[in-house]
Amino acid sequence: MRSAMTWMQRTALAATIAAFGVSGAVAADTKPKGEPIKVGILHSLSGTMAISETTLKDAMLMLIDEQNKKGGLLGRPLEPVVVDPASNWPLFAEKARELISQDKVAAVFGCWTSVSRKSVLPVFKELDSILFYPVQYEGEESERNVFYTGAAPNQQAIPAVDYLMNEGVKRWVLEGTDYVYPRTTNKILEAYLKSKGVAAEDIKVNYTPFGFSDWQTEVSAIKDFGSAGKKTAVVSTVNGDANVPFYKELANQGVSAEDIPVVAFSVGEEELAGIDTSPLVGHLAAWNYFESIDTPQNDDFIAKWHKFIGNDKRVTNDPMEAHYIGFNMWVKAVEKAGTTDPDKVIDAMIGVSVPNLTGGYSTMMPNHHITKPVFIGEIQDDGQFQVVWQTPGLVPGDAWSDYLPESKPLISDWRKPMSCGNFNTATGKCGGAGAEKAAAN
Amino acid sequence: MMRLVRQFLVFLLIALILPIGAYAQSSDPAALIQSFGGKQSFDDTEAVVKKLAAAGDPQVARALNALSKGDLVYRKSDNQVFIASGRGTVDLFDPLTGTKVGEAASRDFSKVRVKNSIRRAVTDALGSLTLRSPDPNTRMAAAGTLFSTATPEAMKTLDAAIAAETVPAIKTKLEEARAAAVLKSDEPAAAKVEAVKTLAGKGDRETLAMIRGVAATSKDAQLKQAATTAAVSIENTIATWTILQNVWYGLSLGSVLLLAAIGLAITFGVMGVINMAHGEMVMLGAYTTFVVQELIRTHAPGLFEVSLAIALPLAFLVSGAVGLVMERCLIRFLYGRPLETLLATFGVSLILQQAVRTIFGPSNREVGNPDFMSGAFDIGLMSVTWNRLWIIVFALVVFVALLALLNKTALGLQMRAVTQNRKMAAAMGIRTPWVDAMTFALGSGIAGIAGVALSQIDNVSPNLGQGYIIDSFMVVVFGGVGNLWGTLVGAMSLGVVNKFLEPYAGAVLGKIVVLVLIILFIQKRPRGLFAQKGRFVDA
Amino acid sequence: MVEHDDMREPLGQDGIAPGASPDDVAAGPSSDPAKADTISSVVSPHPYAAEMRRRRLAAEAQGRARRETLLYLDGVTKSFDGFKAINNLSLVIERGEMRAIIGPNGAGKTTMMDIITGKTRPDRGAVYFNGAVDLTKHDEAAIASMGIGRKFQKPTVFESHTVEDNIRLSLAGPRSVVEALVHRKSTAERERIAEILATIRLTDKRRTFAANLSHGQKQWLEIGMLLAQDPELLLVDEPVAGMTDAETVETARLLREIAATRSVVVVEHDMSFVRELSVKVTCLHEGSVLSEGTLEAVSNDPKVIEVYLGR
Amino acid sequence: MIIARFLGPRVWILVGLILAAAVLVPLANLALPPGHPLHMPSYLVPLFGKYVTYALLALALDLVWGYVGILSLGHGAFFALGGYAMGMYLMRQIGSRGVYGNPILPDFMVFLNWKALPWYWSGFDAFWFAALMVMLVPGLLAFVFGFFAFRSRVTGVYLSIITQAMTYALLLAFFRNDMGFGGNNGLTDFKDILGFPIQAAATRAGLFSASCIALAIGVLLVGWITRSKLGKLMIAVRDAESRTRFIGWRPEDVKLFAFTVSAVMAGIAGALYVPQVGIINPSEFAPVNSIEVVVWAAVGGRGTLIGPILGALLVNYGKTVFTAIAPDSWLFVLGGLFVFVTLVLPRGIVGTIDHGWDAWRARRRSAAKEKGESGDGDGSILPHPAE
Repeated sequence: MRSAMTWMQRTALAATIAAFGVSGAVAADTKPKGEPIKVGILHSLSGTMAISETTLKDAMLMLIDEQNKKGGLLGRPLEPVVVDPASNWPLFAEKARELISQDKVAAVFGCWTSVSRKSVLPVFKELDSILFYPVQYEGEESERNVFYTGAAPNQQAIPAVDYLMNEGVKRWVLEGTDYVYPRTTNKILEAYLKSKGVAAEDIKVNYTPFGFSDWQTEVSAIKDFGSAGKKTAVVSTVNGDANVPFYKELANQGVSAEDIPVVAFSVGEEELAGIDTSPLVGHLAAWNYFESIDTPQNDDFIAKWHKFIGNDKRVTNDPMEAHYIGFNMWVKAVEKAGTTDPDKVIDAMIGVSVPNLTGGYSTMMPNHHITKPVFIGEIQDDGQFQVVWQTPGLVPGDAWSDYLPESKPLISDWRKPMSCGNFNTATGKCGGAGAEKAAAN
Repeated sequence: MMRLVRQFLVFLLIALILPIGAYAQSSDPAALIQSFGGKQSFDDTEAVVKKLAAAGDPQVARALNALSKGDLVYRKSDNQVFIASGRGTVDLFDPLTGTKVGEAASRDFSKVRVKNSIRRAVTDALGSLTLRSPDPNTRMAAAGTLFSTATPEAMKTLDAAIAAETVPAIKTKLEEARAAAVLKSDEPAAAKVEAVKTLAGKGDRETLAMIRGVAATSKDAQLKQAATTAAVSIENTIATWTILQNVWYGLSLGSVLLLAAIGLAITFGVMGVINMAHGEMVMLGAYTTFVVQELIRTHAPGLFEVSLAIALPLAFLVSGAVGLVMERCLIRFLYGRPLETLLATFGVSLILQQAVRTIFGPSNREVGNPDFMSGAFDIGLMSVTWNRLWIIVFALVVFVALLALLNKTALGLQMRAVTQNRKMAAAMGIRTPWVDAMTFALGSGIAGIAGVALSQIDNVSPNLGQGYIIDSFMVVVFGGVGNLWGTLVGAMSLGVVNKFLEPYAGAVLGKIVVLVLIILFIQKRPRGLFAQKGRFVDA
Repeated sequence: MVEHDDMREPLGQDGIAPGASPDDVAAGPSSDPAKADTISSVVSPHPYAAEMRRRRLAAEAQGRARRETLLYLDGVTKSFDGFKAINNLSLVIERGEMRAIIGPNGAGKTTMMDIITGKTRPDRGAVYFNGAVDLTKHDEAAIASMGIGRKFQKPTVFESHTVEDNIRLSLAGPRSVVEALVHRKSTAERERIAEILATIRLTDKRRTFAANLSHGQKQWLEIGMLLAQDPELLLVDEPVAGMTDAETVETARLLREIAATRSVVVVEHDMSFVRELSVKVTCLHEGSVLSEGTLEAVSNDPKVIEVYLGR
Repeated sequence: MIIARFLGPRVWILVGLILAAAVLVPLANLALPPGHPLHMPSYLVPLFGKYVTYALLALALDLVWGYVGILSLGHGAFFALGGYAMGMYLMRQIGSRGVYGNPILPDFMVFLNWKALPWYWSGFDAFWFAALMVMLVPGLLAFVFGFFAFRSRVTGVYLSIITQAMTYALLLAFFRNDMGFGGNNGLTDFKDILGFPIQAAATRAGLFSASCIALAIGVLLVGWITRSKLGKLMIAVRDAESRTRFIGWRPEDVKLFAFTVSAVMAGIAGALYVPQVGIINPSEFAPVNSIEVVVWAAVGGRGTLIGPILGALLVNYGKTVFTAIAPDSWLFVLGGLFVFVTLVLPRGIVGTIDHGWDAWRARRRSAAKEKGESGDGDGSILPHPAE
């Protein structure tokens, strides 16, 4: 009896109704009939992370729009439900709960920072829903309810270091923002470099706070470190906002890519849009996608994006491609399972293979990470990247790094009968959280 | 004596052989340049560069430069190589002679792709090729490059160049490069001691690494001694310059803090309004700069160099106008209730942020540095970047102008009168509401000006202001509310302390220490560094 | 005075040890430091010893003198940013005395009050209460608890509280936070409050919020709050500023009533009010005492006339 | 009962309402079947639980701001410290169920190669110890900070700014991974509390009830304090600090007491908040969060017991709704609300209603009076008391 709703339910549902109204406008011109399938979009539209995440919200709206034009999914229209977690981590959890419990979305595409993902994880596990996480991250995680479409460290950091070693770099500055992604990546890189015979005194690790803007001391320290007569490179895991002042200071202090190249894992087309890149030509970034990559799929994607957003100066970037891959994988898995029921879709996801934008196919692996090519690009003066190197084949994402002692024995396989995100090959047991799930199945 | 003779003989021999060798290897430079054409791997391109360098013809410098800058293109149809400039329709130049050979559509051409290692090869090649260039600056740059790349084989070339060089500064550089080459060679120890002595005068970190290497590996006692002594003296020099460098960085950070805080010193310090939207005033100034540059880019590209000068008054007006509206519509109802002003202005700051996000989008906007704000120059071992220098100068100019405005103009007099005794000022016929509005607009306008400067070193995004608001309050409170000099001294001392802590404690811990110091300092002097004194001051 | 010459008091205690030994109380209030000076300089040949001795004797003499006083200020100096608000001020208030202090603006009246009540520390000089307590060593709360009440120039009462609560908070008693938390109203307290309300003529306003009182009533409430503290000394700063003539008369009566049981220092501009009080008057000028005596004597003092009327 | 006499009927109604919620919400969630019209959906329970802990935080702030006049812009720090203490307990409860299966070390320490648990983590495996720390750590910080600040007579905006500096410094400190609190990611992935699985509906309901009870106790405590003589003294300190000094009180003691009690309350709120939202990380220290708490209290009406609670509930509920229905423009609404409240309702919602009610009563009374007698004595000379 819906007529007898309590005030509480009614007020809580007010949000749904309004969200329905907002998204109804988007879905208005769709042909498919039937009750819409709701897709949650959980990206910050305000606060510090809005700078990166808003684009992803728009990209998702475009993908859903495209899918509806193609006839929707299972003959039903898709309906996006957009919420704003406002760069506030507990709010991410609250909004995730709202999307799943109240809006009954079939899957959620969202999060950017590691902490936002960590914050929503328990919610997705508890309510047994699906999250597609599109950003490169530190690894060391494999959850049944999460699909990681961004790069794991072995799909970004290690190939980048390999490339630089080939270029003759002997001395390394690992410069990062002080949070988990840089910390873990640098731990992995340190172990990797040492395994390749780099001496401890040739590695310098330094961390700065979030949003750091006065880079004079750090850049000058990099210059000093680089003047020891050996070829030096900087591996930057500096986060979002701090990058612009970092690069501006590099340019001003005359650190050129020829002398000390900087390879970044968090700087893409979107971040460079805020900088005059002519002094930065030659600095590097490692990604699984660049806007400049010349393939028909990519051209098509860029054209659609420009049309959708109504501005042909807006760039595309790697996390957008990750959402593109993730969304298409989900669509395919739902079609394969014939339902949006999360449990069935989760099982159907493994092995699904969809074209990526760089001319190949990406496959969802049993550890819920995907296979991707890795590209090293050099910054050009037009704010784009020119690919200077790429991995010969696809690199499968590795949830558990082989270069950290504790995670070395762990593997992840969500197929039955193992169904475990952290199977310990040393003890032969599924450790920790996975145990409960495995027992439940 | 023997050494000299032997050196001479070797020199003679090489002087004879070198040209022959060079000619023996060389093919026609024009043909070599043409081999850049067509799709080829980076390694192929690099090999061509090496060949061109070996050919030793200074004429190829033009083509190499163009290659490094990405201006070297080849025609897709026949792989012929040109230097191109312009977009859309490009002008084509002969890569060897530089004469214009025609125009064409850019889509018919492909860039010769380069990467860092190729650029480096080009730089190295240009180093030896341009050592005899008629342009002193080019020679200077070449000598600089040779210092780090010089091999023992380059010594002869350097000797020749030294002999021919007339400019003393370049000559010194060349001699240093030669000394570096000597240290790498198997010259006798005595020659190396000389080289170490030459290098001791240069005294930078690169030299230090080189000399330390000699000190560590040399078996000759005398050389070891000389190298050790030189290393110590260089270390001392570096230590002194490091201190100076830190002071400079500190002043530079201080000037940024000063710029961010000085508007607040008016609105908060003089008027007592806790303006949480202050950071957003700074942000508006930065966005004004962006809009100005954007208009200039599309309508009058020639004005780019003066874009900041145009943006300054506009930023002042924009932020000032927003401040005026805020004061008239909001703050004037809240005088005497500072904590409620805090809430209301916090609300305004949210609105302004979201407004900017809605209008300009959430991502960073590009604000370019004009040429005079780009690059750096060296004083001794200290590298001074132009943008930081100009920002320090600018911050001081703003400070002095504001001081003059407060102390020398009628408006300043009225402002001080109103803040000291509102009733009395009103009784004297001063229109206090007008003065309030003007004061607030002034403070906001100055924040806008600060935004123009900060757009040169920081992100231009809706979050720009948030990053500065807390620091600004710290500066004003630390310096002493209501005292501009306090703000100046507060900003500069916080900057310097921060920068001295940073190398030891790291950026994060350094900042924490500074905050704790401020807290402790306020316990000691509850009214800040430059407290207003007198018996009328009461809590 | 000479009979005390042989007392070997350590020099370091000079000027500090007020009333250290009870047998000193014998000394009379007539001690004159100047006289001690003359005598001691005759007795002692060595200049340094003489100086020390002179100082010691002077200090002792002062100690004895001060012991009889309620409030004792000697050579007090305080400057703000170079401006001497108080300059070598010396002032003595006897027990049970009521004193009016007059002086033009900037004469240092308020700063003097600040120093007595511990708000401001003097740069130099001695301030003693009850002859024994060095006030410069205590803060406002301690001084208030000792029995010095102060009324501000601008009436300062707790506007969000009722008249009754204003008095209740001021009642003499323990001043600890815990006591206040577990405090329970008692009959004695209620009676005492009623008594004070009667004295300050606010009985029928006891439940009115202080914010709703008239200016004059606030002045009285503030005086009532001082009375509730049961002080030995009341410092009253311009109690009748802004009052009507009738209120002024009433206030004068109130103050005289209070002065019957305790000492009162009134700082005032209003000469008619001072006349109404008819007590000894001290005129301050530029931070020190210009003239002292009856109002008659003071107002006829040529120095005072010059200060007030200008040259 | 002493308390009963002190507290007015309004406080009891408030406490009754809170306790009713503590019983009814879990009942509506657990006892009623999902189809029932009065059923409370599970996802709303932790959401409302979160609001209740915010309400307790706002009440704690109100004790110092509304009653003593200390505007603390750092109360989020006490909240977060309490939360971290609870988070540390919850982390230890994970035991070997972490992803690496390490029985002692939390996951973030394992993959950052920590070899042993830092000393300051010891003891947190026991609930009583964690519960003690929840109160002790914020209380001690507030006591030490307040002791120096109030003794030095740091007041007004200076105090506000240094409390902000305090929380900002803690924010930066907790961001540091070297601190051993999980850096930016903080503490998360909790499994159970006191042996109950943290995600179970019953545990959620229990936590909600616990939050309500804590809030009710908070209301009683604040009610008791503010209606005692000490409470009157607090208001006296707020309105005329120097006057209290000159009648012999030490305002610094009063402030220190209120500040410390308030910090402990904030710590408890934080401790209840963490298991309900499932994460604690340094962003809770962000100065903006502390400012938001001030906003709740201001919107509801400071200096009242109901105001901050109402404010916290309303603003947060509004935030929940608007971030969903107007994700692109809810900041306009929120910002506009702050401006509106300060301009139009400077006393907050409750304060405005109270004020209006008082004014209405006063008008009625004076109207009644005018009918009876010719005038009241305001401003005129009082009759001379008989001698």
